[in-house]
Amino acid sequence: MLGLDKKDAVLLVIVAVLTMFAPFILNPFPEGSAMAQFNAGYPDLMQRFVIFGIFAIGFNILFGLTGYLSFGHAAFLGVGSYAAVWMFKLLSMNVIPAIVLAVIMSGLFALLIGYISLRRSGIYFSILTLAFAQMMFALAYSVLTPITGGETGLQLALDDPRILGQSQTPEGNIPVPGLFGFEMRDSAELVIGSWVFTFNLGYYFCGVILLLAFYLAIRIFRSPFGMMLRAIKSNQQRLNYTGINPKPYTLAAFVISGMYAGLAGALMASMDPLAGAERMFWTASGEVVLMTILGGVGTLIGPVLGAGAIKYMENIISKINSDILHSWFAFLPDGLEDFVVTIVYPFIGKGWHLTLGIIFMLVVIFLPGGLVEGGQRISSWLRNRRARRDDRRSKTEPAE
Amino acid sequence: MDAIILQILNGLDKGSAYALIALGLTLIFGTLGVVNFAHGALFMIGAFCAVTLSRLIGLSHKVEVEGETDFLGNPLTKDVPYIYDWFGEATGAAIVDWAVPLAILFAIPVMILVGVVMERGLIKHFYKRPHADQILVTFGLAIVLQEVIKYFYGANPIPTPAPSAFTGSFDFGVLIGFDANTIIYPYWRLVYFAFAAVIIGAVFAFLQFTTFGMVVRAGMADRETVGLLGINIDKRFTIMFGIAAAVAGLAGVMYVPINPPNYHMGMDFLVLSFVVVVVGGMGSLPGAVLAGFLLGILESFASMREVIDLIPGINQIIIYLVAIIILLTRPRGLMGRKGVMED
Amino acid sequence: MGILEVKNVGKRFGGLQALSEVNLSVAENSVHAIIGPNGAGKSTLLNCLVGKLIPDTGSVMFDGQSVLGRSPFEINQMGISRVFQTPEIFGDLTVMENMMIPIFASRDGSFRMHAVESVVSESEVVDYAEQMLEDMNMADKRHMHAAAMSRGDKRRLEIGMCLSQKPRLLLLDEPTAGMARADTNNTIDLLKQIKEDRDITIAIIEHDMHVVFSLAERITVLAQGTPLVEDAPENIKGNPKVREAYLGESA
Amino acid sequence: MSNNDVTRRGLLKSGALAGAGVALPTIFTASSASAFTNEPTGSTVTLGFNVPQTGPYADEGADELRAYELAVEHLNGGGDGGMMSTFSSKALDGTGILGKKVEYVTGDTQTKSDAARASAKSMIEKDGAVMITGGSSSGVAVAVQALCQEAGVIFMAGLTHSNDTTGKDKRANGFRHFFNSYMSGAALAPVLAANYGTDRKAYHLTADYNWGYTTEEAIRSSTEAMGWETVAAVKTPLTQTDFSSYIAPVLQSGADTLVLNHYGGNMVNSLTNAVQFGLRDKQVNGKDFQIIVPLYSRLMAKGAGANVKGIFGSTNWHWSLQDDGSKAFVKSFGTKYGFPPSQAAHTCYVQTLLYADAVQRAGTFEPCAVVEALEGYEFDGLGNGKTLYRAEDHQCFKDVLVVKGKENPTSEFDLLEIVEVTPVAQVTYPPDHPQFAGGALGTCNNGG
Repeated sequence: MLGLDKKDAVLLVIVAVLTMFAPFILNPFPEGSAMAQFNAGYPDLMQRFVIFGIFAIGFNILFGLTGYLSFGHAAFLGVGSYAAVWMFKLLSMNVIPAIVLAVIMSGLFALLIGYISLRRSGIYFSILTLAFAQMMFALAYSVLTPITGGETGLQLALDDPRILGQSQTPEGNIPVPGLFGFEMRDSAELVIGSWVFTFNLGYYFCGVILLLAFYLAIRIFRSPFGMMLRAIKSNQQRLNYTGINPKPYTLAAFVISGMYAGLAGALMASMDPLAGAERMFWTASGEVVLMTILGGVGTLIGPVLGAGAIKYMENIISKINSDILHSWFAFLPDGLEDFVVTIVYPFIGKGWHLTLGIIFMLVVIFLPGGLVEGGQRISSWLRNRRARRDDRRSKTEPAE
Repeated sequence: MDAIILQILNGLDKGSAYALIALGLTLIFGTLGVVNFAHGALFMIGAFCAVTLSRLIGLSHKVEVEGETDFLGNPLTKDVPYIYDWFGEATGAAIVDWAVPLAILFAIPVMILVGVVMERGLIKHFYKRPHADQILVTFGLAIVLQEVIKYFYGANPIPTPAPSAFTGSFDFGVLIGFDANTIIYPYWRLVYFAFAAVIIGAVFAFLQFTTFGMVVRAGMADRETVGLLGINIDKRFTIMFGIAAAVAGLAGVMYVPINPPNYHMGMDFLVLSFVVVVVGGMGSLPGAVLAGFLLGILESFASMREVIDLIPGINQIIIYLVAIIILLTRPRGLMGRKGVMED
Repeated sequence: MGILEVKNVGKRFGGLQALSEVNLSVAENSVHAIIGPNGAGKSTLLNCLVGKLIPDTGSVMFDGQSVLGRSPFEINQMGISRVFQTPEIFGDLTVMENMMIPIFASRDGSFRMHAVESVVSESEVVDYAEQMLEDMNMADKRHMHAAAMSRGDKRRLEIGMCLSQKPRLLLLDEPTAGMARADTNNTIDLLKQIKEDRDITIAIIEHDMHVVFSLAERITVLAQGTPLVEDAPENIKGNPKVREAYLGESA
Repeated sequence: MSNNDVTRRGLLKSGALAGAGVALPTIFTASSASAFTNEPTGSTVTLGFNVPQTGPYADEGADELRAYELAVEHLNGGGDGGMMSTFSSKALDGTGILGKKVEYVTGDTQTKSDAARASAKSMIEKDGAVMITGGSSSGVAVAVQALCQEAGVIFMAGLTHSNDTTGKDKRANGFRHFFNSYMSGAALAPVLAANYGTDRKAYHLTADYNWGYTTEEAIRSSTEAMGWETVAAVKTPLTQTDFSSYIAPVLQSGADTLVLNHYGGNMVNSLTNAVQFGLRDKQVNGKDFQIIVPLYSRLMAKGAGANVKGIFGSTNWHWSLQDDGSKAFVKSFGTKYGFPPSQAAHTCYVQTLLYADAVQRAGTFEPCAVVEALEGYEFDGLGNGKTLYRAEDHQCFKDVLVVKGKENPTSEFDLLEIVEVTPVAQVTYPPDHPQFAGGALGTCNNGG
């Protein structure tokens, strides 16, 4: 299917199903129930899942295939966001030109930074990319304020020209990003009993782009180009003596992954038209590294899972406060309730960083291949168990 | 001229903090081959050793003050440290005043213990794992450590002053023939510089002149060979980790009066200290120290008003700009060895 | 005029004159061995031929073109393949993928952005790689990770990868170093077979005299960075200069 | 699809009614269910408290959250009612807002505009919050304010001091009770002139981002207007931790006053460093060297410790104020938590009450009606004396406090003493003042 072998086609279909049915899958608990706190099926978070999924997929093309660890990849996300918001300010609120310009701009930045940084390898490459990103952050936050909006971020205003669109809506508000008349924030809802499912246009737009990005990533992974990238990670010396010039390959991978980041940045701006400099801070670059490793470096689906896991914690765990905890454990006797809440409290709400840190450590210690390895282990364990059961059965049968 | 001398002084002082942290990072990387993202957290824990000790010394009981009330109208209470009761107010106050220097004695065993536990309990299992795994697990550990500190001490900085004998500043300018007040420098920062010099000297002397140090240096050069000689290099490396933790911790203890410590001070230093280590050259101790001072001085120069007016924003990016230029002209940093961390 | 012409090559590392006035001519379709004691400069010379080092003086011509200043991948594209002392293969990739990369390299050049078509759809490359694996007797291992193979198999794969490019000159750097006798003999047989089957020039750097005398048609003896003699194998055996170089002053 | 925002909670209620017991899916669009975003249709109303819970301002965020919890308790008729009894408007009666019990959700801004917007969006989209409030920096306030405008909910800013929040980045759906850079300058200048004279040479260190710029501009123009000279203004990076290289050249410049346009960790460190350098013991131009911190907060003063003693600054509110409102608030906050509230806590508490009151007076949660009720609204009894929510820019105009670090604090909370309560007239400016130029309020947005 689509030039993919069966395994990859199945993977793509799984991702497509997960993406398209996410509003159901992420909202398993009925509204108003205590567990509704864990529902993640609201537009903003679903959008974030797929946008950071795209970001991580792109990062994985560089890091997972070539082994070059860029520690400044968030810079391209920032460039993409700024480019997109500028398009919204100057041209129109249609997301297509914004996305196109963002991808081109981030590609250009990636070309320049990659060309310089790829002169070194290993940790020296990492530090070079980190240095570029930190410089971009620092300048965007301060002296470049006229272009970037600085601390408050680049925002739309009522007096922006928007030459192909309108500066203001008839009601006197700033128009919102859209796609040929459809607004990104348009939503429809489905109510079944006490479940509410939200279908948001922006989310589905991002979801379709995620599928395209994922499909392209599969093609790259399975292409001769992808094979060369893996060969770079495996043995650059041999590749050199095999008549292959690794430089343009790594640079191409760097630019592609930079463009993925720019795409993600443009989508962020399209869902929420604001671009802030913090997007480029080193912790943001570190976050995508963590997503990729958490999910599984070099695997296709891993980075998407990692992105989802981290964003889920950031947005769901951080919102649990002591009140909610008390309501969960209200069924316990008073003393015990307080005790349980006291134990759990440091790990939720403002303690979500602590939980994140612990999970990183546990995953790296016990699942070096990330969540994907965890999944593989579980499935092989299940297979073994079934095999053993079948085994037992076949052994016992003759006795009967 | 005086402005330049002043900034060199500043740079040496900033640089001594960078150098101390980078030195510990390099010790760990050079001996164990581990990229330790939790090193900043060790610096932070050192600082909180000082906070903890000053709180322990200052442990108080409440005494009501006659005739005054607090903001809710209840009788006003005053904290009186137990130490006043035991040693009298004068001696007690002196001990409280000297809490930070005293914390050095407290921090050394604590930090060595923290370091050894960390190495035996966690890092040991990561010697053969890829650097990316090491980075992630130590980064996770750094987050956990700082969140634990935050849980107990809050997010706000905690003022922990130097002994009052060291308040104020020393007028260098007068000493070398400038006008008064042109080149002044705080006493405690001079103490910090001297302290850093002593620690750096001690580490180098230790590695240079003791048999222990010789074995460790040999191990840094070629771990397998030393292993073949039948020397228990692992145990020595554990001790080395403890020492590196102690160096970071002491850097933290003494830093406390310069800037009030908070739980994220380690992360603030983390990226910078990695830049320092890499600019110096991965695995090179002299390189780390040299790069620390070099970047400290350059950062100070870049913060001069005249320089900022000339190139706006240069103070924001100088460290990274220098790092890029050095890495492009000297592929392995200032003093790096070939083949280290290049794969 | 040989296919490889080395003229007056000299290379200095600080105070050490590693090579001086090296002249060497490798005739087309011959097997030429370069031997010499440890530290004679064999590896330095080899590195000068493949672009890893640039000599301070002299010239290196391959098929009438200078290789100096070119990168290893460019020199490979000119038709020189190198086999390393310890097998250099792509350990994380499968055997099949290992075999396909050099084939892609000779078909598409040093860089091509073929990022969308799938590897498996490149049937000519796939078929050829299959064929090469058959030839190298390792078709059954095609899905194995290369790193998981035995050293002998890795060596065989590496040679196969080089041959798949149909190089005009195959450089072998002590291909049997550290091998057991049986593996060594297998390698000798393999190389003999290759020589029989193809039009190929082989230059081999070797320590093991058994290998050298089994294969070489011409031998250059290198000592202290400079060629001592160049002659046919039967003449080298009895040469006193060679004896002296190998056994040192004590002889 | 309809052109509408998601309105979860409102929809749920009506949906649950319509679909009770019905297994068949029913598709609703928001417009058919509610007139504006997240219209509360049940017996409760949800407010969103978006404060920094991680990062350097976490302690300030924690204090804001305490104030919000207290406000909710009072609105629902719990506790001693706090400022509800001193508030000039008597619309609130302790039965929630418009009879609906007040519930709240909390989120973490991380002091990053992205994270803050994500958190606010989840409150709007998932939890059905009808009003968002909180924050501890202007970057976050401006970002979340713009989001609320777009989504059609009310934003009641927390601690945000930059002129831009109600200047070039003002929004119709956003309201600020906190004072701003201009007011700090206007309030401080006369006090500085009275204490330090009108012939001073000032050296500014300014945090290199928007808030720093507006604060520097405000302090410069108001001090220069009374005769001070600005010798130099140097921008310092946000991420700077050691300010020695910025402090050291100050004396050489011939300046006799150092103005630290820094907040949070920057301010704690720069002040500590400046005192370390012994600047305050020096004499320049025959005058004692002085340091000024335009924006003070108790939490920062705590971080800088003894270094704040005797240093002038301004603040929005302080717990030692003796008016009835302040006393009532300090009493109920202190009784509940054991220590006095910070200015951040105060402004957040007041904002919540003001919102609730406006809804009560408007008789609806509809944002445009609430905006109308707040615009030009005059009130008293909330701690800062008579206060006006100006219609033109949604900024509160009230008295500003000039404070000084206390020489002999009696507790760890007693760090500042009030030097002067600058009357509101002195800090009022026209809406088109150049420091607030650019941007437009726009029109209120009801969303749905």
